[in-house]
Amino acid sequence: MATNAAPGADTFPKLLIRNADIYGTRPAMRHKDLGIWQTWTWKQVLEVVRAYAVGLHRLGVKPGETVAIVGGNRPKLYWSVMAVQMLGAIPVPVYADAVADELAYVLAHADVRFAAVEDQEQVDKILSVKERVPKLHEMFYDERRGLRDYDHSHLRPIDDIIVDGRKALAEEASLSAWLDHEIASGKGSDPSIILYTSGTTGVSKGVLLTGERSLKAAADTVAFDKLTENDIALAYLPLAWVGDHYLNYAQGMVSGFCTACPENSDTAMADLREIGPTFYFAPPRTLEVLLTRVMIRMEDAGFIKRKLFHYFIDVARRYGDSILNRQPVPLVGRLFYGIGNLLVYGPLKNVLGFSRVRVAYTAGEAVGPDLFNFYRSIGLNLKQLYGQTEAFLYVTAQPDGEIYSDTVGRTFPNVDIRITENGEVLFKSPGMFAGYFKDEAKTAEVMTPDGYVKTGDAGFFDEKTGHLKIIDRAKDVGHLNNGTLFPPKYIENKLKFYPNIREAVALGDMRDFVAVMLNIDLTAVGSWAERNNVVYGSYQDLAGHPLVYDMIEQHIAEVNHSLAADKVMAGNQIKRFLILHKELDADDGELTRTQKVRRGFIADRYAPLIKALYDGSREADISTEVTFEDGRKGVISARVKIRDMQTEPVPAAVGKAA
Amino acid sequence: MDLAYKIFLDPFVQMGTAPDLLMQTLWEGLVAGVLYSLIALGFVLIFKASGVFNFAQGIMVVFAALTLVGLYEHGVPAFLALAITVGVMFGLAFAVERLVLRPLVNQPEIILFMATFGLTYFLIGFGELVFGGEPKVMISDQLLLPSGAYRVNMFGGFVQMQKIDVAAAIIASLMVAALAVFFQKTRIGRALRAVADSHRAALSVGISLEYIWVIVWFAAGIVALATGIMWGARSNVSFALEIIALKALPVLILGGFTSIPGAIIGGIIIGVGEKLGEFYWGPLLGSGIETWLAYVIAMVFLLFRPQGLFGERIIERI
Amino acid sequence: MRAPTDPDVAAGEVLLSLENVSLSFGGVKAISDVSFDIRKSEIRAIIGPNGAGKTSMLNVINGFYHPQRGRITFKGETRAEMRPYRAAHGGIARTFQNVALFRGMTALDNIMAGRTLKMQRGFLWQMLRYGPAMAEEVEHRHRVEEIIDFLKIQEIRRVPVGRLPYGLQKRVELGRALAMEPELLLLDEPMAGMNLEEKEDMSRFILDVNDHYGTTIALIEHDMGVVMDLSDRVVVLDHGIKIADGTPDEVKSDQAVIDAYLGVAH
Amino acid sequence: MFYREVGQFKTSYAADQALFPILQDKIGILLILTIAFIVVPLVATGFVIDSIITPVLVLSLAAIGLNLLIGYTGLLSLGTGGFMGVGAYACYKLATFFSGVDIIILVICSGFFAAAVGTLFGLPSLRIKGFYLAVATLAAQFFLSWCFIRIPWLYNYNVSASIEVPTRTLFGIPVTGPTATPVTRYLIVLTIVTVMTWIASNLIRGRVGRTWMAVRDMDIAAELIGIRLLPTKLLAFAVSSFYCGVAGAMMAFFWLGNAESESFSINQSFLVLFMVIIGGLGSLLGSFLGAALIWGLPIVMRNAPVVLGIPVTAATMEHITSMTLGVLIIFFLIAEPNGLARLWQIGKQKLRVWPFPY
Repeated sequence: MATNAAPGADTFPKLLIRNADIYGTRPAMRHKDLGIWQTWTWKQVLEVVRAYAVGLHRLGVKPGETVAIVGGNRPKLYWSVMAVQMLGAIPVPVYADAVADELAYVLAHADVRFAAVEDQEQVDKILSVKERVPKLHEMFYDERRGLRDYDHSHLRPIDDIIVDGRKALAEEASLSAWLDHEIASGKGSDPSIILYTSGTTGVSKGVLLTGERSLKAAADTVAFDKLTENDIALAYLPLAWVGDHYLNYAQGMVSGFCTACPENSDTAMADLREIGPTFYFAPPRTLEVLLTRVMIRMEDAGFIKRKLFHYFIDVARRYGDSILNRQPVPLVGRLFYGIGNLLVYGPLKNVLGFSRVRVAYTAGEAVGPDLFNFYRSIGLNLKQLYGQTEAFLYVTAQPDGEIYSDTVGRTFPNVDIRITENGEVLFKSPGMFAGYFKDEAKTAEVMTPDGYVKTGDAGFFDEKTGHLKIIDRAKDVGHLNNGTLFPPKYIENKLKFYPNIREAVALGDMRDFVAVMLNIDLTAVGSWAERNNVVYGSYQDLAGHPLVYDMIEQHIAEVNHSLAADKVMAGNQIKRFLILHKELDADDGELTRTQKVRRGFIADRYAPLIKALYDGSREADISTEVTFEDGRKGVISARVKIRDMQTEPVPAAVGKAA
Repeated sequence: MDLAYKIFLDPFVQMGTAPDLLMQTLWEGLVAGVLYSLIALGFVLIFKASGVFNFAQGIMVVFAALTLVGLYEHGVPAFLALAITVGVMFGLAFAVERLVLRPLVNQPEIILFMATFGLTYFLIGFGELVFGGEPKVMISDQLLLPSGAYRVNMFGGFVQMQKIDVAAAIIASLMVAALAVFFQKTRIGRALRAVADSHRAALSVGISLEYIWVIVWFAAGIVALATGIMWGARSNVSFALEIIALKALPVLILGGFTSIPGAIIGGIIIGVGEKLGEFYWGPLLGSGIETWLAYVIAMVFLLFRPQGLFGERIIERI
Repeated sequence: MRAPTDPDVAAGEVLLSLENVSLSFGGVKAISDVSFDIRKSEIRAIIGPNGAGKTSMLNVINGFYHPQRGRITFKGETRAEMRPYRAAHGGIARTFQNVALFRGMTALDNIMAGRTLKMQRGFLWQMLRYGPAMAEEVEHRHRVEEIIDFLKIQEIRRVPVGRLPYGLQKRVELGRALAMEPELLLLDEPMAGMNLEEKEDMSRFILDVNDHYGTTIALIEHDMGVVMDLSDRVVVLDHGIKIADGTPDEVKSDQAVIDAYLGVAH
Repeated sequence: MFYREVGQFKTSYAADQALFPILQDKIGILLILTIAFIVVPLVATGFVIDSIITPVLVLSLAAIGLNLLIGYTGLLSLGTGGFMGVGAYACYKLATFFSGVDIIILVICSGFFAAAVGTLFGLPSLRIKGFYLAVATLAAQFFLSWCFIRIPWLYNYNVSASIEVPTRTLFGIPVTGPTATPVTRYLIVLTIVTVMTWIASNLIRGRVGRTWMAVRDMDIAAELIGIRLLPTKLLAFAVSSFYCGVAGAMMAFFWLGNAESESFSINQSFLVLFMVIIGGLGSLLGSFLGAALIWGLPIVMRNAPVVLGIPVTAATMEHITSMTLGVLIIFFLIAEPNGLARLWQIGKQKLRVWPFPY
């Protein structure tokens, strides 16, 4: 496509200028604000960002300096990224929901002098840890409310900076020229952004990316999915997450499509429905929650409607995917699917806001086949990709028409993948990171001498599809005492595919058998409880309820069955399980910001329970400290029941890792 | 000048010069007033107890009378017919409570008001379907109601009083007395007052609203029957009587929706005022002004005393 | 919204003052001979036990009740009594103890209704809802949306207020009052019947209003904690008589006040 | 189910506040209008137009008028018939005096007379509310119908004591009187009703409507946000009566062709009131639905036996009709006190969230 081969545009600022030329009057950004979709064209964005950049310059932002960006998906924060890059400085996005600790760590580690933040909440948070961030000199904020009485000696509204910049540009012509020169002199090899990974283990690392590589990577995917300036995406995932920066920011810049920001997190769903994106990304968890909601709401529907729904969903299961993949489908199938599309799928996609979605991706976790197939069957072109912050997202992805729920797709164009004998996946990609910020040691650790990056994931290429399959984190793959290969995540995922099970932690490495600790899904189980008039006061009550245990027991029995079917996995059947008394929570460090389980941490946090699981006791006491959203801490303690499971006979042969 | 004379002087001159005519007019006004009062009474009973503005009251009057006469025409002895009619009115009260009030409980007033419209239409259709639409003659004699007239000499002339009217006046006052007793003395009566004050209060002292409503509507039915007989005896029984229901509305405004004495006095004021107006001022405007005079009286009155004769002043609080 | 006026500059200047106001209903004295003033940009609390005549006080200020004796001076204009709509014209807005929203209308329309006084376009334009009328409608919608954003009630914009939970209704009502861009905002127990969290939110909003728009606020509140945190000055009524007037701390330590509150549960 | 709202986002308040913000609704209304303006005249017989469609349109307009008063401003009025009458007679007199002036203009003008009278009788609304006000408006009703009978001047001293509509032409085509075809009269009525409905919707969505509804929902609060009650209520009376007046005039000129005082009696008031209540308070759509139902039902009733070949005397049929009407009114009130409009709303909402139940 014409748009990817951006001649000379090897940095984001240059690209922005190009876009203002080519797509001048097309919408670059929309934001649901004050009840309507405020819109900015590429020209307008360029103008604002230039003014902003000049304003920042006058405040003393220098090339090579780092500027923190803290907040949700708001135009002004995206512009902050652009403006900072325009000055050759480095934006450092930070998760808006990061607790003060994490925030302090990142700001300090990235030694930022400036921070552009969303609102009073963030300002307060940063001020609360000010002494831990000595270098921090000045903050800019988007939302004025409540900040009026604050000491403004080192605090100012972003608007004012932009206005100031405009004035300056208007007054001295030289400035404009100077800015142009600044932009032109920017090199593709310069760092364009630092993204802090929410490390699955330990503290987060700052992944340093360069403009040229980022754009190359983005160009490839834009071509791969044929994204154009006519596409539109809703930016609702954390600004600081590589996904948002890549999918919305980078791809938007390259393809010139429009990025829309929701009014606020509560209205995101409604906004999605209004704006009707054509490109959509959702982590499996989101899709899961959505599907659960759909099913629950349908439970309340009238008898006939419910029957109708389930009948046609069934029809879709049979034909939908093949139709989407343009495979031959019996005429009657097409006919029924057509009716279903009129009566169910179409309306359903409409209420979910998917009607116009052309390309949808999910990644970050394994997706349940049911979940995945559901969305595909109703005609949502959902695909999987496998990626990493270090790769600037993409490593593999599924091309249209080659979709399998259990693979993460083909090696991506211009990417090179190698798999070590112990199953770890290595890659070399155009978007590859330049290194960890201020952390050569770590960088060296993950790089092979010949310049490949270790993903830390174990996987293998599937013979018949040629797609990559990821089974687990390489270091997490362990063995039972009887030598059976034990990939915990694989088992956990099988469990989590049940709507009632929200989170699962499988144990078994260097132990005699597999045992699991579970979180039930409050929404799903809650409504189940209502329907079966099970009374409960809190998550804890519900989790401890015998009937709930029974229900979960059935699920696990099924899992065991499916495990038993697979030769390699048969040894991993679950022998004991318990339901945790509290939900695993990122604020307690049990999950990462991207909602991944922190194994090590959980292992010692719940040591008593784990011990009980293996010493055969029927129940165990546990008390855990929890952090509330406002940062206060408290302690929850409970007595957790443990159940034994029947397992099915294990086939004789015990295999080894693929 | 001339007109002013016609309006402001002439009528009073006439009154002075022919006091007997004046008395006659007053008497007729009084009798008409009594009948208005009776209908208004029906309204008040129901409005007090169930907060329903019962538009059907007028029709109930006709319906009752029609049933009575109709039954008689089908060969039922007069007093048996009367008894049966009473039964019918009870049935009606019961049905209304079951089929209209209960399903509509807690609906806004306007809705209940509308429902009584529905009731009106139904009763008209039903009555005519069963007993035929043509006007009927009230069976006054069979019910041993007096006929003929007294001639009372006074002011050198005489005033003619139909005996039936006298009877009407007497029966009306008896009925009011009876109701008064009913309200003051009987348990149900007290219950009714409780309900009128506050439904919740009524419930809290263990009175079933449904029960109360049936009673009230029945009572209103009886009042309607009596009214029907009286009115029927004066003119005759047909749905033309419907109009008198509307006559009762200004009475209510004067008297206030919830005051029984108000209904009586209001009725008489309207009745008398109307007749005087018609007789002395009517000719000026061309006759028939009694169709609206009552309302104008009421409306003017409202402007000065929005809460009616006996209603108490409402202080709005926020 | 109106350009924020700096409280410190404006402080001291009297916005509204009541002199020897007395009010009674058919012999029952609600307020007797009460005088106090409200200064520009301050938050003024009126407190007192139940039946102290607090609400009646507000009703007098915005002209819903007419005092038998006494004078009311608002923005230098002295008069024996206010008239509701004149008070509104003069820039006095008001919320009610038990929410008085237009239940049949959406949150948006309720707040838009608050702009009525600011809307000028005549009936004919209204009929066509075109040109100037539409322009005006849009302009005011924009103002209203700012308030909606300010009060964080975006999700309920289109919900008929009758269906909203109490806490939100109170917010919408505040929004409607703000839409009038009042100089003096009367809040009658803005936090009655709210849970702790809602109370915190509401206090925040009240402070923000005072701070963001520089609006002068007079509020009645039962929750002493709230009053002490929010208000600059407090006047205490008991049985329609003023028993104390001063800063929260002065009032707190005032014997008369303590006595008045003895036995009154809060 | 047929709603596909994804991607229908608004980038301006104007668009957001449009009459039909949803595309599918726009299409729907356009469809209805094309049918009304093009299909109906082509296919419908003169009888159907004259005995069903035109009456329903005229009565709908009256219902809208009354709805503005009751549904939007919360003022109960039983004087509708009277105000319609004022319109009719005013139009008749105007037509006699200004025989040269275009009849449609006269019809509209007659609305102003009705408005004036309505405003006059609206004056008590400042002091009195609810049923008291209703009764006050009854005064208007009776006084007016009395005038229609007692003041021969109003009907030009015709022996018939009724309005006898003269023949008037528009662009050479007879639009009133015996020679005017049903279709011509229908099209004129349709046009007027469409325009006036549009205007009504503009009013109620704007400042005026909000002040009305504010007064309806809580007059005290309304007063304290600076709404002056009397002018607001009187405006409501004026506009309402204007609509009723025009409806009355159209009734006489484009529908009945001749009208006596009976056409504007108290019963007419009640009929329109039913239409408003059954249709739905505070809904323009409801006014149409209500009119269609209340007017259509008896016709259906009357013709049913004929169609089914059941021998019933006209009189009996009348009685049965009246009974059923009564029963149906009660039934509808019980089934959906908020009227047909609400039913429609619920249905639409269901379609919008389909397949979800809410």
